[in-house]
Amino acid sequence: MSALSLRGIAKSFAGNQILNDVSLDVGAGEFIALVGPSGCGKSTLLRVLAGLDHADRGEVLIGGKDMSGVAAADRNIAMVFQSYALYPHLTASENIAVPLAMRRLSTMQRLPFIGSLMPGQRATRAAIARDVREMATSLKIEHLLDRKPGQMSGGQRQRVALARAMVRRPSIFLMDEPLSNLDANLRVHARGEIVDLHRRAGVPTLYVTHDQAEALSMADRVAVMMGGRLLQIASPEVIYDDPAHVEVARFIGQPRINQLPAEAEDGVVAFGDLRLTLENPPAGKMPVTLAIRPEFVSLDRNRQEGLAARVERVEFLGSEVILYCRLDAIGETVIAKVQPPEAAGLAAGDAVGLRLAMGRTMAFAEDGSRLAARAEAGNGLAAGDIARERAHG
Amino acid sequence: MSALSLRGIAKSFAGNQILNDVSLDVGAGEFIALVGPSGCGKSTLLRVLAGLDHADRGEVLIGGKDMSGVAAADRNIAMVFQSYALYPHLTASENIAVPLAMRRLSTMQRLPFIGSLMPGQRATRAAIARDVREMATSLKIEHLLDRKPGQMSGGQRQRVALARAMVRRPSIFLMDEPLSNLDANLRVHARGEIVDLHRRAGVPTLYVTHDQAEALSMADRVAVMMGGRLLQIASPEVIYDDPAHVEVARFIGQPRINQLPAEAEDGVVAFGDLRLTLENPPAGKMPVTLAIRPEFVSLDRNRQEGLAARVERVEFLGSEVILYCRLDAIGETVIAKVQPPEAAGLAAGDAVGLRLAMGRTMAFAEDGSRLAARAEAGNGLAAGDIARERAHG
Amino acid sequence: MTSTFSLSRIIRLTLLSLGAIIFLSPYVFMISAAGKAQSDIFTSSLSLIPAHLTYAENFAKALSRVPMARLLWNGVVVCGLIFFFQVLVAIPCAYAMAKLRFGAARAMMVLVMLGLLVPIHATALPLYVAFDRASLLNGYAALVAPFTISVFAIFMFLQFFRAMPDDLIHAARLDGMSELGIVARVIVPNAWPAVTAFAIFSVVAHWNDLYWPLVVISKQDYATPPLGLMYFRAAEAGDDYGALMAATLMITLPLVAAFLLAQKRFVEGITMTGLKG
Amino acid sequence: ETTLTVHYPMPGFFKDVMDTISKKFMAENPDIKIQFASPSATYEEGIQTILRQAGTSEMPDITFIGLNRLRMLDERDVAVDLGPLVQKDGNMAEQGFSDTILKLAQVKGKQVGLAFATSNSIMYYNADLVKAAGGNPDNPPKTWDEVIALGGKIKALGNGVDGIDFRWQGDDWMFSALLFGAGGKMLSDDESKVAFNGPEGQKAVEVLHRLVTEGGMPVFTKPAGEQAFAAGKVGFEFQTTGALRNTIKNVGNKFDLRTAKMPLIDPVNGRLPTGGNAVVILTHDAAKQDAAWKFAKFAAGPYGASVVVPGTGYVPNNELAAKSPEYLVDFYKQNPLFQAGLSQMPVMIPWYAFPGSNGVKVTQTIVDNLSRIVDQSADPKEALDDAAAEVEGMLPRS
Amino acid sequence: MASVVSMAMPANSAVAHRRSEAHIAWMLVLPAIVLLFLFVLLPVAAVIFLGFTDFELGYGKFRFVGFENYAHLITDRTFRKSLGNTTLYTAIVAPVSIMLGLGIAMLIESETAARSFFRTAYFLPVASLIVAMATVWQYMFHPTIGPINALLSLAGLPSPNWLGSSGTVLYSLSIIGVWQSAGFNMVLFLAGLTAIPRELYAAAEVDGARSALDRFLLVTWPMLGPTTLFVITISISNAVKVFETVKTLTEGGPNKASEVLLFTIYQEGFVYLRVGYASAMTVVFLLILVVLMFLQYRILDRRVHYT
Ligand SMILES: Nc1ncnc2c1ncn2[C@@H]1O[C@H](COP(=O)(O)OP(=O)(O)OP(=O)(O)O)[C@@H](O)[C@H]1O
Ligand SMILES: Nc1ncnc2c1ncn2[C@@H]1O[C@H](COP(=O)(O)OP(=O)(O)OP(=O)(O)O)[C@@H](O)[C@H]1O
Ligand SMILES: [Mg+2]
Ligand SMILES: [Mg+2]
Repeated sequence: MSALSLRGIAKSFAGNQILNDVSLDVGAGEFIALVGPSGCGKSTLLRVLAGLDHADRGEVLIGGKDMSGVAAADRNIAMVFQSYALYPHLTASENIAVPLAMRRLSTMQRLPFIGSLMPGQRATRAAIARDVREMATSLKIEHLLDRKPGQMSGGQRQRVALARAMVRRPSIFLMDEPLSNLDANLRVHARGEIVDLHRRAGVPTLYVTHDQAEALSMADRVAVMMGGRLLQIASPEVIYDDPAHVEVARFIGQPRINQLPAEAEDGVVAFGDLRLTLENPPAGKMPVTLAIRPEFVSLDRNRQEGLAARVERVEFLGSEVILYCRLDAIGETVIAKVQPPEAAGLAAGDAVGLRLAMGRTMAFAEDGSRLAARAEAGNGLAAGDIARERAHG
Repeated sequence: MSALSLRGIAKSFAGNQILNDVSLDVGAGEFIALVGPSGCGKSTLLRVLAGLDHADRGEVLIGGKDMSGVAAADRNIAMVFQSYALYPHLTASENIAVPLAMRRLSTMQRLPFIGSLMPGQRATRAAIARDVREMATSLKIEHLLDRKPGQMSGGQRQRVALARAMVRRPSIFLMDEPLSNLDANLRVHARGEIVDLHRRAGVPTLYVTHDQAEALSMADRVAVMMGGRLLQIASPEVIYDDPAHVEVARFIGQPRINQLPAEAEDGVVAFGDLRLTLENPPAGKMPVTLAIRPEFVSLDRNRQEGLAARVERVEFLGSEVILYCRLDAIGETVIAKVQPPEAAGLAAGDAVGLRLAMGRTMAFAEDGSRLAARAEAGNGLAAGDIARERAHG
Repeated sequence: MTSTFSLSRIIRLTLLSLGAIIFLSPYVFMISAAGKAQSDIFTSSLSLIPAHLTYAENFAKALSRVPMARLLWNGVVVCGLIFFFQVLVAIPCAYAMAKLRFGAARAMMVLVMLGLLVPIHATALPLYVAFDRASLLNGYAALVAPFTISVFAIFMFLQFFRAMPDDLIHAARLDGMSELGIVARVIVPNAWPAVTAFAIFSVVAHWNDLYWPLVVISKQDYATPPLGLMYFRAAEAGDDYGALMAATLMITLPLVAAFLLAQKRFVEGITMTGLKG
Repeated sequence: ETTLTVHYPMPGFFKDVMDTISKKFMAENPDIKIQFASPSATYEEGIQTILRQAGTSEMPDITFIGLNRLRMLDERDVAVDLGPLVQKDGNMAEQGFSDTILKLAQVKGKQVGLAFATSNSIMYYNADLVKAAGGNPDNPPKTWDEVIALGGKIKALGNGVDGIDFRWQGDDWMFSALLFGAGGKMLSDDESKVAFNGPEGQKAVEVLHRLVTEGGMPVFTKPAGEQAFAAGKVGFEFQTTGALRNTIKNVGNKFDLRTAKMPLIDPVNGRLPTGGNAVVILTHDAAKQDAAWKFAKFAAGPYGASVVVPGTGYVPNNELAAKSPEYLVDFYKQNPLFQAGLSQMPVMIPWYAFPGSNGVKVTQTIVDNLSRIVDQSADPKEALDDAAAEVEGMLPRS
Repeated sequence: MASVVSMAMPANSAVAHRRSEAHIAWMLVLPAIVLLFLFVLLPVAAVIFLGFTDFELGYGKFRFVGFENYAHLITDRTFRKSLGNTTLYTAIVAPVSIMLGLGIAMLIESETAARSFFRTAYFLPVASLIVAMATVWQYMFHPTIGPINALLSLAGLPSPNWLGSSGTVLYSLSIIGVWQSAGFNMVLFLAGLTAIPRELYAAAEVDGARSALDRFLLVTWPMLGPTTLFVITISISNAVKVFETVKTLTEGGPNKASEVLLFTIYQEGFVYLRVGYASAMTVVFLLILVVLMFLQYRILDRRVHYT
């Protein structure tokens, strides 16, 4: 039985279909990253799941139980809001303590004055304070505990919001871009904390992010959403290496995957000196899109081999260099990701040769669906596959 | 004359020193990325610069003119707020049009009812609408122009905020994490738009980001801020390859730079089979920190060469794999960034050998400052420098 | 911006001060009259400073003619009870109308608007008869009960709650708060300026209400402060102005003190900086 | 022991009086206890309160009702008919309640109450201004012509001084004073026709008109007139003797305050309406009624009068009070200002109350039309005819 | 486990969800509804009922007269006059006190010094017992010894007979009305102003909103929308309900120049004691107000932005 099931969720705002028949099963202890372009409906989906918004159609099941009619407060869900949604009138520590107080203290004990007279509340409060401090320490905000949201920086607020969600053990974690305002180190650190917590507590988690590194590195499975539909749900490796849809391929991977228009004739695609044979090919001509990730494009600076191209822009990223090259033949831009030394001295306007790793080239049909294809041994292969080879060497 | 100068800016909130003697010169047409850990004072600095907050001490000069006493509205600055700060009652297009209307329409023309009777306002309004639409198109929000902020997703709001700043030609652009809520593709796209605009208009820009790729790829110079101080301001290459301070080295680069405690004796640092000679060394012993970026750590899977270590965690990032390895000898964790094939089949617990590229190993003194050092030819060098060699090969 | 005197600040201060003088001028005469002997009040020449200081006499008269302590105490009890119930009833109602979706919301709105328009003068008679039947006249119950529902409060809170971001409420729901808990812990603290403003209005209105107490109270024991003022009025022959003003001062001062305490709340206005948008 | 709940209006005026009387009464009648209900600010509010409380447990046992509202009370059958009690008592006249005095609180022959505090309208004047204008303060004007002439002179003194203030606002009492003073009547004897627009009425409004046009009377609101007079800015003021004590206090020694009889348009047949109130018994409980009757007689009796008169300015409503040395003789000797009202007692007749459910509204109609005369937006005849026509329509159609 | 299988599901879950929300909402509004019913609706129903009778205070009995009272109303000169006066009074007091309240609130907000003094000064009229203050105003407005006219004549201006003349009395009452309610509105606006995020002002400044007017039009005014709507509604309803000042100062005079609706109703019901007729008047009064308010609400509520 899956810990969380979504069945055919649909929702529209003022006539715009925002969620379109979304179904998803999350296993116990599974960590799912939900990615998709801005405005595709990720936050909306989380809100429906949490019971904060009503779907027009469809069902939400948690632990197998239908949640319709169950109030948000009773679903035992913890959520980090994209907008933080901190209580402006409470300090950081009070903000973080709220979900604990709500669960561990009785209604009487929570009352302002009478509460402090109730038996047991001191001990509980002390325990809560301990947990809050611990959580704050692990997210490095212990020095902010007495500040109100208005006195914190963006990243600090975000961490408080994260702490508020993580401090308790819900039946499901929903996190909506919880780290978007953090710098890289903090983000890696917080990511570690989230993964740790997930390991320890095994709470199923739905994690919205626009950071692919996050999605790919943290998740058991990645769900790619577009225009209100789930396009593919699979392990990070499959999503990256074996996307089922051209949109998925395009969306995942930084820099973006290269797409080249080509044509299949009787199941064979020829592009430059590349050759791909489609399985179950239709007869006759058929337009296809070839796609290859920038790291599988390699450079021949002497332009002896590969596709002739001209460098358009060089982007230095520290550990690597991104080259934007325009193919002389068809005018398409191809991106190559190379090691800094390989690109040393290259400037816009330089002529280069590009080699595509044949085994890494995918073919997609016009409707975006993936076409199973086999790389054929041929001229291009040996030359194009250098990147793979080098890597193995 | 620099377009923007900050001289000794200091500011504290309730006794906490947030900005500490910040001085910075931005040249005409320069693009400066401001990076630093969450809460280090970046947003505060922008606010002071924009005239929205008052520094306790120090001067802001724009175009050589002292700005003290000049109201924010008169500084002709465009700013993207970290919290978006969209006008909730205005549609996206109205939000974007505000700065244009404020400048192109006279006070009379802007008045609610009377304004529409004023001569010339129709033509101006049409021109504004055109500019707004153009801007919206370039940020891919043209379909949202009639929505109010409350009806938009986080990333959509952020783009509207960005459009509002970019739609006019100010004397300075201030952008506070303008892309943090965008997915990778959009972000790259928006980044391109910003860079384009910057090229065309040549407006000096101060760009706060926590995304190093952004900082390194977009900026002419990167300013690294920590604890309210500017630690280093230099070109991206220098910041990455030649950091002046261990904090800078630690902050920049993903995954984080490896730091190893070592000791210099009479100017010579020995670590494993590495050997660094410090220039101008003090006599006697002195603790130093060695630092090397993960991409310059390479792997020997047979554990024949390099430092003996054990894999702790394997992180798959699509185009590369991050390995967290614990050194057998001193228990420190060293991170290596390798190509996926190199790491194929590796799992936590496996024993490996790590080789550090000698020429890429930096030394820092105890107070964090950089120590000039020379890699010495020796045993370690040839073995350790394999990464560089391979790259050049 | 800075604390120096810029031109706009001078204009601002001048405007405010002028306005304040105009608004306060009746009080100047009131305070002056409270210290005047009866024969000094109406004279052909304007003199603010009493020729013979008779504050002591006037205040003594005000205190001796009516049981001032009793009146003030009744005022406190009645206003306190009224405010307590009003808030208790109005806030959850306004919250539901502003933030929850339910069929009757529109109908409620109609009711509220209607309630806003009905003056107590119009319904006093039926209410009086009902209270008489229930033998509730002459008691705190009669003074308090009709005002336990304040449509003004509902309407006012409604406007403020609507401006409260939904995400805040969502967060509270997920944190496990019941709807009442949300009202008490999230809505009210963040609508503090509105609650304070309402508190001021409610207390002021009922402290000064003369009409309804006059209808339901015929025993001194439950008289509220304004009822006390009647003892200085004699329509036929002209009022005893000095004592009237002294008594007015005495029953107004507690309100001013309360306002001075409450208005600090306005200074510490809460802004929605916990959110992004 | 019997406890009586007593309600009274205008506490600013009557509280001390009531306290004194009830104390003395309780001392004399230890078996009766007097307690006071919350008083009402005005006569109107008083009668509202009573009518609202009529029949409920809140209803007081005794109240004090404005003389012109007795009819209203009677029509609603709220008050206890005192006739039988008067009968039983037998010797009312000996106790100072002459027939004339009893009549003041009768409605169509029925004894609704006992007049408690009665007043008539007198002339107050500022001797200093009169002197300044060339008049003789010791020989005040006796006819309206003289008043108007002197008023005009005072007005001519300038410096913001006005000649006359005639209290025409609020109700028809002062108009009655002019009308009755001219020997007129409000309605025909069978109460079916308006009579106030006859020649007497026309004379009355003519006087009012001349007060404004010749006598230097501005358009004052009621309190404004009193205040201006107290401030020494008005020469003559015409209003109830009931305001005398307060006027004395308000004037202090700013100027030389005097009082005199109010001129009558027809010195022979002229009469003056009686203002003030009457004590009315409401309780129907027999035991209480006895006690209440005792209290009513006590309050309206010579002792009551001797308390009311000095404290207010009302004229005694009991013949014993003014004549008996035990009570007020000395007081009048020492306080000549109070004598004007006393000297008019012979011409006092009941204040006329209009019949029917529009009774009170009629008085408002008259006042509204008077105001047109005072602010000169209509000429006197026209206003009077309008008033008459309107009132005609409000009379009950029998 | 992965299933992207789409299934068409019945829409009942959404319905159930909505129902539970409505259930909670009902619980929250229930006390208010009960009390509204008891203390507003029932009495109003009683008033409507009385409007069809000839009930007079003090008479035990009454009889039904159908629409007679209403027929009479149509020809009632006083009622028409007071309708006109009330309209004029409201047309002056509501807008002036709203604008004054807003102006004062904003001036105080942008001022740093003596805030609490100013707030108190402007609020004081709200806190004072109007019956007592009316006597002070009566003196202030006194045509001959009043300080206002003294000042005017010092300045060489004519001295109006404020409360005494039928031409000025309504304006004089309006001045008192404004004086009384500006502070009330100010407090509401102050509360509204605190709820505006400061960030928006920052954005406005950066966007070039140079003058205070620009910032006002761009941020303050729209963000105050809900408050303003509230203040407008309250101001109108309070102005229409003016009573105390008229009762204590002018009694509707001179010659009905200050006759206002509530005073007329009071006069009919409690002074003339004709409760039936007064009730009919009340019903008409309420009907007019209800129609007016809903028109206003319909028009304004659309333009107001929430959140
Ligand atoms: N109003 C305030 N009162 C007190 N402290 C404040 C206030 N505003 C900001 N701070 C503190 O000042 C420091 C700097 O804040 P700032 O917003 O400039 O950080 P930042 O560098 O922009 O961080 P981030 O990347 O998280 O946005 C933070 O530690 C914050 O907590
Ligand atoms: N209240 C609303 N009314 C109308 N449209 C809305 C409303 N709320 C959201 N939308 C639209 O629904 C779509 C989905 O919004 P959602 O917030 O779920 O996007 P998202 O995937 O979270 O995007 P992001 O990554 O930018 O946060 C967007 O196109 C948005 O404009
Ligand atoms: Mg979102
Ligand atoms: Mg920031």
